[in-house]
Amino acid sequence: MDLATYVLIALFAPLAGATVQIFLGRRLPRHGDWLCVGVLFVSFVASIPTFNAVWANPAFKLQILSEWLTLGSFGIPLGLQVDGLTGIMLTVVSFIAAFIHLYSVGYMHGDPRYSRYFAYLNFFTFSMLGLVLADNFFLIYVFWELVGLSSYLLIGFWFERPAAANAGKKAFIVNRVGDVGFFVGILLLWTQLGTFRFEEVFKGIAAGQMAGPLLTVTGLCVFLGAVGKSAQFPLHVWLPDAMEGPTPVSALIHAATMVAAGVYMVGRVYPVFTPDAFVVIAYVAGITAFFAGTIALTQFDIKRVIAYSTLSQLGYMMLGLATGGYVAGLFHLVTHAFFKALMFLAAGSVIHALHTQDLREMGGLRAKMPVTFWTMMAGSLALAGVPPFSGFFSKDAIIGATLGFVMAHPQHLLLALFAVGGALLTGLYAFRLMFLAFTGAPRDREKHHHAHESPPVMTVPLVVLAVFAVGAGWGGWFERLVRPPVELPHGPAGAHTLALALSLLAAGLGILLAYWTYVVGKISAGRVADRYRPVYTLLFNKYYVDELYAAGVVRPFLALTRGCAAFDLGVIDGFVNWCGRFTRGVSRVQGWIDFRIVDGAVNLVGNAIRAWGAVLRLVQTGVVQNYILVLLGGVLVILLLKVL
Amino acid sequence: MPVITDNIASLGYATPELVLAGFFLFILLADLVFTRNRGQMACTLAILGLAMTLLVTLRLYPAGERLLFAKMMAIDPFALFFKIFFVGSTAVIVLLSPATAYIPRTRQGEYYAFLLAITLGMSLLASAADLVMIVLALEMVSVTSYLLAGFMKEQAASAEAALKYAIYGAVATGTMVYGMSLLYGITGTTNLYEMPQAIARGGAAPLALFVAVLLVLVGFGYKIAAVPFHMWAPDVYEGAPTPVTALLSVGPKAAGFAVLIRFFYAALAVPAGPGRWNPVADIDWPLLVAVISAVTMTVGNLIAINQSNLKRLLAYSAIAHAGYILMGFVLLNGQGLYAMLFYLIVYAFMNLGAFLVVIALAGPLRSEELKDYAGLASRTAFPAVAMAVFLFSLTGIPPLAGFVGKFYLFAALIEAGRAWLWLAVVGVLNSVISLYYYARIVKAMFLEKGPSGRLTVASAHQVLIAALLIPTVLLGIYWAPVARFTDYSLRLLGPLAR
Amino acid sequence: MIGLHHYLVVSAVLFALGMFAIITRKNGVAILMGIELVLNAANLNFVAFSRYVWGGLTGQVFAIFVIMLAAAEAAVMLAIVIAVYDRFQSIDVDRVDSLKG
Amino acid sequence: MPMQNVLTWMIFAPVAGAAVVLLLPRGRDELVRWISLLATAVPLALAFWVYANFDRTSPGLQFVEHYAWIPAFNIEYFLGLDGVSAPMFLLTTLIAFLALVASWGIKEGVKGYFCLYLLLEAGMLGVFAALDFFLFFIFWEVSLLPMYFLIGIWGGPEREYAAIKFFLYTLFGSVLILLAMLALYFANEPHTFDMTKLIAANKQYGIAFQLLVFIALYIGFAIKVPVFPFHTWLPDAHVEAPTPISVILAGILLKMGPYGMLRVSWPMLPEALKVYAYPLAIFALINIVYGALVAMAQRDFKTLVAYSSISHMGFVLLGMCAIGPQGLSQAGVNGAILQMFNHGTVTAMLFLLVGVLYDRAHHRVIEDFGGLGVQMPVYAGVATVAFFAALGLPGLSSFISEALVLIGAFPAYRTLTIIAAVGIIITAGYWLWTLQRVFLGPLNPKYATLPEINGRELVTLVPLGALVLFLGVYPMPVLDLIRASADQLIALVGPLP
Repeated sequence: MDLATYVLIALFAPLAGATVQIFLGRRLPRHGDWLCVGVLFVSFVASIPTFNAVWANPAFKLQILSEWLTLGSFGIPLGLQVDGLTGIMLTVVSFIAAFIHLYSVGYMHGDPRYSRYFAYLNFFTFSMLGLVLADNFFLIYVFWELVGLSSYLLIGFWFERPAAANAGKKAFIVNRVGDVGFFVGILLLWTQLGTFRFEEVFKGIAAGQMAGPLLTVTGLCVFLGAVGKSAQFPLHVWLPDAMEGPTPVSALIHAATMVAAGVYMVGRVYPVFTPDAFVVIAYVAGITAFFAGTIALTQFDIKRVIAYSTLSQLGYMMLGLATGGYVAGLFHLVTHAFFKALMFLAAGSVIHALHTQDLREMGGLRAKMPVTFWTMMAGSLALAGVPPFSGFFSKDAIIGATLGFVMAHPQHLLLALFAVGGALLTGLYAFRLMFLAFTGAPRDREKHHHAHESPPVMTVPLVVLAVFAVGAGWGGWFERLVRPPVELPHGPAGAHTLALALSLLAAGLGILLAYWTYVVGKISAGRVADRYRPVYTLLFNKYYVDELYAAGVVRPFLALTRGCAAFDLGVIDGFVNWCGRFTRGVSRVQGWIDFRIVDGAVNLVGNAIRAWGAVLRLVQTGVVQNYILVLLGGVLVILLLKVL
Repeated sequence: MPVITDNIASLGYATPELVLAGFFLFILLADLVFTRNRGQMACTLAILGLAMTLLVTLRLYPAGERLLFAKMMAIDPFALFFKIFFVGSTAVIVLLSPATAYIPRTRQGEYYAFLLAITLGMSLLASAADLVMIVLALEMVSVTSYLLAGFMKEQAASAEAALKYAIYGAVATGTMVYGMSLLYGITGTTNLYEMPQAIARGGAAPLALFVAVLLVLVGFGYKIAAVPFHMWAPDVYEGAPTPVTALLSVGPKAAGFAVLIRFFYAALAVPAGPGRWNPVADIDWPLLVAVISAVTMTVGNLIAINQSNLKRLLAYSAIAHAGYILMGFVLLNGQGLYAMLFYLIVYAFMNLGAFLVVIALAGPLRSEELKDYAGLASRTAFPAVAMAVFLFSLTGIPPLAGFVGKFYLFAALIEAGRAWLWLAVVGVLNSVISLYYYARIVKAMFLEKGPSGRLTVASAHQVLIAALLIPTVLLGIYWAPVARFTDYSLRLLGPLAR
Repeated sequence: MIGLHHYLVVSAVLFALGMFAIITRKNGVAILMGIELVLNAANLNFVAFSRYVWGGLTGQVFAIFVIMLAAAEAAVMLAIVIAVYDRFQSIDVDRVDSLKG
Repeated sequence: MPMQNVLTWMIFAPVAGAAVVLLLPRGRDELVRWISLLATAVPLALAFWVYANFDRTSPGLQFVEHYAWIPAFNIEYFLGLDGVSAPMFLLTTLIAFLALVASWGIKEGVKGYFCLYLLLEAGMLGVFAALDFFLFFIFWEVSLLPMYFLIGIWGGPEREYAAIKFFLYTLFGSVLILLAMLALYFANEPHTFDMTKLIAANKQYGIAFQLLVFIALYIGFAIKVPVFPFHTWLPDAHVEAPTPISVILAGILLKMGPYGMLRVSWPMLPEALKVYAYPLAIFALINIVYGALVAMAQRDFKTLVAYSSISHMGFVLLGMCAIGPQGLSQAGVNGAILQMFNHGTVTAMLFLLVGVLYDRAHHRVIEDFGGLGVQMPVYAGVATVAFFAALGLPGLSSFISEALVLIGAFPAYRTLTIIAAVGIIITAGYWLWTLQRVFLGPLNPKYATLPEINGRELVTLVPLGALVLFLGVYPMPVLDLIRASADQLIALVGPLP
């Protein structure tokens, strides 16, 4: 089998699984979970040859081209491509997804829609793999939307809960907002360059066929798509709500599929963005990185804390990409995928054991769930960026890129503050979570008493992922495979050393603060919160962004729709109804005609016409002499008209 | 056009009138002589008479175009067209009458005799080529109509209808005769075919001529029930026995159109090339008639909307249709005339059909009110379906005959160019308005719930309804033969190549 | 010298009077008389035109036909008036107005 | 069966069925249903043959039948298919068949219903096949009358009002078309109703003439689409009509409007189109956004679907206006025709779904449902497919047509297209909201006993769903039919200034 076949197997195995599962799942033994997990491992295995090929030759490029539809000179291509970046993503996504599937076997055990769940999960993976492999804008958009659909289905998987149903809907619609931007961006590119294919678009831009403000706007449109999918400020609101989905789904969304799509896409179409566009992106990313971190400090839902940490890390990735750290940003995407999947699965393990997500009801779980504790600890260290865990390498590179960028453009100093401040916050909230959940005395004895370590089907994935969370940063393999598609400016020489120092310092400080507060108790979290009550409230309520949307967008919009409906009924439909009523009113004064809508078939024009007819009836008095008068009058009128 | 001055020779070309007159007298006499089954016999005789009339009319076709009786009458395909038309519509009335209860048993002989008499009058009117002949024929139609309208003299409504009809008709006729006297004064002739030259020669004051023409128009307008000469129609239609109403809404109306066309196109227009005319002496009578047409259809339709009595509703609908037909009249070309004649044919089928349903249901339903038609479709399906078809045809919805008729009218207007576009627009808007009241009847029959209990319609009526229904549908799908016949019938003044 | 114009004026006055009678009189028979006036106005015109302008017999013949016709019409109308009287106990035309609208 | 007259067979098979049904004695309801099913199955079967034998490379007319009809007026019996009409013609046979299956539940006046239904099918098929303008108009109107009765007799509580409103509105449109048709007829020498000749002569009409005739035609067709502000008949008609008739109405009848524009207005009056293109695009945009906004505020499930139709039809119009110089018109026009087809399938599904629910719960108030996903999982699954197709999800049919329309329209109307794209968000909003209110959340205990969708209902839905899925993944089987003729149409109209 040649490589293309492997790629196609890797892509379509999950789709096949999903298709079989949706129709036959309930009739299969064990409701088909083995099938779905199996196809994912097939997919993963099939992706290994690709990885090998890329590994052997980093400049490797494979294209599978076809036409989806052709209409004369217009056509939409259907193409897949494999290069270093896709090679990594393909492997990583299928790998992580495979273990999340495996983990789900334990986690979702006994759910009434167990088979449906696996179908969705398969489909989600398929969508993401397709997105990774797409070689043109149109196709990437298609899979982009399919990813959105899968997330909708899975976030709202427990749709009996209104919160879950709402969260699914919210995710889809917020993403749609971004998608429209993406689509408009694609349209602009198509209009200017006449092609959807990445390669040709890049060539065109390199040749200067599209440049200046138009390209900047186009780039920002495209980026808007990533803002939605990768939950950047201000379209980040769906991601925390998405925690309503089953925890493995959260892991999948946060680690390998959904949110990664945006970052991946920005990396994929990197040449589309102008330096001006990157400045905007950098600020959006910086804001996201920092503020999401602040919110994470105040949350008590274990999954929400991790969710906000994801937001923050996504900000880092974007920040890296935007400030010239192309490799750094994407590298963080990969390392983050490992440790975030790990953290979610570990959190899921905790939730599975305690049946609560509230940190305030946890504590002292370290002894009861050692595997979970140690693996999660590995994840947290990676998240905080402590060497030699994987997160350290990627995050350090991002901060380095940012500092380099800031040194070259000192007016953007704020970005550096965001980056370093965010690193400090990361350490703080990551270990706040760890300490609250696993150390100290159990705050809910009842729950603690029933807690136990999860079954192997759940812990094995934890361990596997932990290995990668620890080691994925070693060896510089990523730099070897991924090369920037454009020439990037090199930051000042000192930036990297400075970044190393600053990031280590920030992470250490953050962890230390957490230790003092939650283990030693030197700082009372409650007291701090009281002292800065307004700030705390602001953070606790996530800067009121949701409320702002509700008041500023959703409610006015619903009012608009109601207004339109009323307009439709009242004005357009009622236009001649009004004429009718008017005429009817006149007639009623004369007290002559019963305008009751005798037959119910009153119609717009009808009323008016009826009314006029009724008036004309009055002339028909029944007295023949009047008729003759009309006759003579008619003759006279005609005569007068003739003479005049 | 060849003229036959010799009266005896002329008689050979007036055979339809002779046959009708003969049977008219025969029925009266037979009614006096025989005592048993007089009604049945009179009906049979009337049918026989009409059949013979039809036969002799058809035999006149080879005669081509001639003027008879010293230019008093014209015999041409145009006249023959109308004679066939009148025979046909009267035949429908004769056939439907026996199964109804309108006509008192003892007076059926008179009734059928009068039906033949009115047919005779209409036939003469279609042939009339001289003002004297027009007046006489018109009066024959009118006086017979008065009598038929008041035939159920025991009923107040019928008597009232007759009185109003008579007074209104007499006034209209009087006005017309006065107008004719002026016309005679201006032209010095009473013959239609001599008038154009006389007018051209005379150099009469245009206003005087206009007044004369206008007064004559009163008489014709009354016959076709065009606004503002229409006001007798609703009352008479409502009060008269329904079979008579049916006849009045078709026969005399068509006769009015026949004389209107012949009068204006022979006397007040001069040919300007094949199938085209110009008005003589610059009297702008096309515009006058166009305005009358627009007002007629609009007023008819608007008032019809509020009617609750079916006969009255159909009366107003008939007024509106006169307006439609007049649209073809104003164009001064063969297309317009062609459309008028074609429309008259389909109008006869659908309007007689609609009245026939009303008549057929008047017996079992004991009502001619719209409200009593509620839920009719479930009580007796066939008449209801047929009624719906007739009404939709009257609206002008394809693939029914009424659409083709309207299509020809609008086509003629559009072809004439932008000058008459406004009239076409008025026409189509009126079609839409008319749907409103026609659909009301359909709605009552099909969509509303009414009393239960099946109704039985006389089988004679069922057959007759079917006989009218088939052409109403068929002519909407394939009308080429009728189109050819109509085309041929346009020869009223020498060959009128379209 | 009495000329055409005199006849025409008289005829026009007759016509107007006839119409006036038709419109104002309530009695059906009186209306009938008004109609006779209108017809006779026309007759006068025919005869006058024939005599003063065109010669020949056409006008006179027309007038004779109209007279005959007026007689027939009068006969029928009187019959109808009687029938109406039977039903309405009146020959006032403005009371015969059950059909309207 | 001689195949050179295949179109006639297809159009008149339902008429024959109607005649047979009419002649059956009273009380044989089951027989009536089966005969009607047969009468709609014949065109469907022949449709497969037509589809297989359609020459995809030829832009010209195929399966042509050309006979004199009324020679005096140059009226001909002229049928034929090309890429513009073929998709709708074939879809009509399918939808008519499925809606007939959905009509099985009609219990009252069975004979009349099926008779009218078959006539309606004949009328619709005729509209899409007729190439003589007169014949086209006849069929156009033939499809009107049965609709009036089908809504008026078998409809909901306000049926009489809805029926007459529908009738008056569309008749008003028809008479304008009639006038325009006559104007075109007389503008040619020799006078002709032959559409191919009318199109070939499109250069000879004066601009004033074109502008006037175009408006008359546009209003006539726009009422059928319906285009804002002529749309108010649609919600009433849809809500009151029985389910299968709503399906026909939305699936086929609405498409007659844009089809008429593509068949008549566009190629015959290209100069006028160039003048009006921008305003028309604005109307299309209003349809998209306004329809979506009003749909969002609806409480009645069926009204919501009805307004969504208005919104989706806006895309058809927008694509049709995208006839432009940029070479993208191919995307726009193909997209518009494809959207006609796709909306036909999707909206048919939606109305069938509403009908399924209405048959069980006897109301359609969206808020009153909830949690039906638990109670009726299969139904919910099918509904989800339909909803996502309606909101333009990739992989389902509507996406590709709407995307083509947007791609095609973008170069010509940049701002409008962006706003239209924003409309897609609203569309997603109301569909997901409806999905949530009906299927998600806790199960309303009132409906804990609703039976799952049954086999007959699935028979009507599954073929459509399969089509939606298949064309979403691979639209070429339909685009193949369209594209040659679309190219020709674009060439005929020529570039916009």
